[in-house]
Amino acid sequence: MESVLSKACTIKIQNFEGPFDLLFHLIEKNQIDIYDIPIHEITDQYMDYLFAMQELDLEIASEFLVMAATLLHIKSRLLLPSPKQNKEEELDPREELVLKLIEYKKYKKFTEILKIREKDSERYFYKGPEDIDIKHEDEPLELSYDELKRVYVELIERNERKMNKNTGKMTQILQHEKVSLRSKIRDVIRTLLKKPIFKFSELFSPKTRSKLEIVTGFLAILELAKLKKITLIQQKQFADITVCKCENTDLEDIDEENIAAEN
Amino acid sequence: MDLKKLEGIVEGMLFASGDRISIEKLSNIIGIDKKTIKLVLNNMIVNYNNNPSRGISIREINNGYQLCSKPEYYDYIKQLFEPRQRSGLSQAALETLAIIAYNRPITKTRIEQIRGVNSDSAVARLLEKNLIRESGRLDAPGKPVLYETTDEFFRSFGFKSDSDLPIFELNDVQEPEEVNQNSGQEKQDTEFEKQEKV
Amino acid sequence: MDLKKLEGIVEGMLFASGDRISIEKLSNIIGIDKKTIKLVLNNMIVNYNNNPSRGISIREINNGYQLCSKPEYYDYIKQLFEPRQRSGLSQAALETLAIIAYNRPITKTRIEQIRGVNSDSAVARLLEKNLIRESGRLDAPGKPVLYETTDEFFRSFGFKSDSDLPIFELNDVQEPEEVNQNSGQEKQDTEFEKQEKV
Repeated sequence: MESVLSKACTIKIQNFEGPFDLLFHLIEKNQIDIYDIPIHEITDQYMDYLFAMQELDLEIASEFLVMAATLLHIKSRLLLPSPKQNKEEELDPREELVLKLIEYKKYKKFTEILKIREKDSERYFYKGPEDIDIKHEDEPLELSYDELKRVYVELIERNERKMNKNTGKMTQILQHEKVSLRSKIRDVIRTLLKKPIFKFSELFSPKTRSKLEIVTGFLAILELAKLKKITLIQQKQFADITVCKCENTDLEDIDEENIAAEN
Repeated sequence: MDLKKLEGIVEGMLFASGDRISIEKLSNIIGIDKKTIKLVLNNMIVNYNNNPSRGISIREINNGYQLCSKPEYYDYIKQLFEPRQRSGLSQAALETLAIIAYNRPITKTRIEQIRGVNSDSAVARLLEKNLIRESGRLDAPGKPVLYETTDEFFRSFGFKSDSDLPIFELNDVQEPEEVNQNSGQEKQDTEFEKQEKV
Repeated sequence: MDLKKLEGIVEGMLFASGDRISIEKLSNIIGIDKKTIKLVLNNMIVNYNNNPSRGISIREINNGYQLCSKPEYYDYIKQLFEPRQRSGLSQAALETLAIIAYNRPITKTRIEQIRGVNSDSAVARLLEKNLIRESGRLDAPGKPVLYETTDEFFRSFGFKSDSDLPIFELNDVQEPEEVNQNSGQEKQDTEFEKQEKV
């Protein structure tokens, strides 16, 4: 193939929307009856286009290659003699392709109409909404006292039903488990009095403490940090937290204050 | 130029612009002297105003002209801009409101404990509807916001004055069972204690 | 209600809205049955179009109505604006739009089957231009998004309604043989079935 010709072809290839578009072009150019496509010639021409693209190092979209394979497959099926005896019942291997092309042609026609209509519509101007100061009057919401009360009673009842017969025991267990923030603050201060710097995990280890105690312990150091009694250092996310006593701060008075409050 | 067509051009330009157009600009674009443009516009203003089948009129603004809808038809026009029909409160919002009414002031965390589900959007909706408001912060770690009901809340029951307001007390609500009542009460006390102490 | 006043109200509403208003909305707000509204609008459309002193006209868009400037006066009106940007829809985008207009709601996969190429960027461009929108998801594995055309589509291409779209049927293309036609129908059915099932 001559390079001049291949260039001419390639320029066109870039304008094709896809393999159907290209096939369509070939069909129209050769004035072929769409229902009786000479697959042999069309396939050859289609392949020529692809080769031309390849020669110019253009990237060939995979869809074009899939179509090439389809065409070659149809071509080979038409060449091979059919094993079936009744040729009447046999489907034409081109049929699926033809149907797709016909459907594509329909939209292609409509696309041309859209182009024209779009141009016509350019002559119409619209405007935005008028800038009117509309006062929105809030409709008063009507609530019913009985309705509100009913909702609340249902909610309370629903919560009660969730508790089983062992509610009493459970409450005891829970109370037993109850951890006060104050007692944890006291734990932290006691430790600091002995050791001005310690690691959070030394005092609140998952091995010795319950989850609730660890969480409360964490709240305790946050609270003390907020009161500027301690400094917290964490090197990176999820690393152990180092708790340091702030200088010039009296831990004793907190302790007393807290204990006094509790008693 | 035909005066009728001139009116049409002016109307089309004023419409498309959606804004005020100065006489100069109209005159320049159409290629007709300002005096004629002014005459045409004054004629249009009279015609628009006298014709009930016209829903728009022309206003003279600072030596320019602008189209606007006729104020006579405001009652119809405003309905175009009204937001969709106000919807009532969702079940979630109603539940949350009930909890706040019976437990005010209360934190969102406590509301969520009672409802058993996240109540962010319900609280946001009630705030937006002005049925609840923030009433300060609990003196506890994180200083959580406390919520209480508003005057609007009471008004929405149709009560006119404060003295008409119903009393929301816990005793209003019958507890279903003796046992549960105890544990419920206990539970509440410890919760209350914790809130106060922490 | 006086028909003249009715025309005025409709014009005022259409002007203030600046957008398409459906017949339902006009009927609800004005409190007049849809049939009368439609008669009034058709009458207005004829009057506007026949009167050179009117610079605006009414377009039917997707079973609603919208005011627009008369295209006859385009040459004057365009001078109010900076040169208009061409819509810049590529062939790919137009093809995709054509397919969606005839098959909405439709999935991207189906569009790509028809076009034979990937249509991601075409769909994205149409969404950006507000010519199509997502209209839900197909009840099928992967819950693929469905697309449909918008009012802006009708406006931009001047279609009054669905029935205004030109009709292209498979039979538009001359069928040479009886056999092909039958199998064609069959094929279409299975294709449709596939879409529904997948």
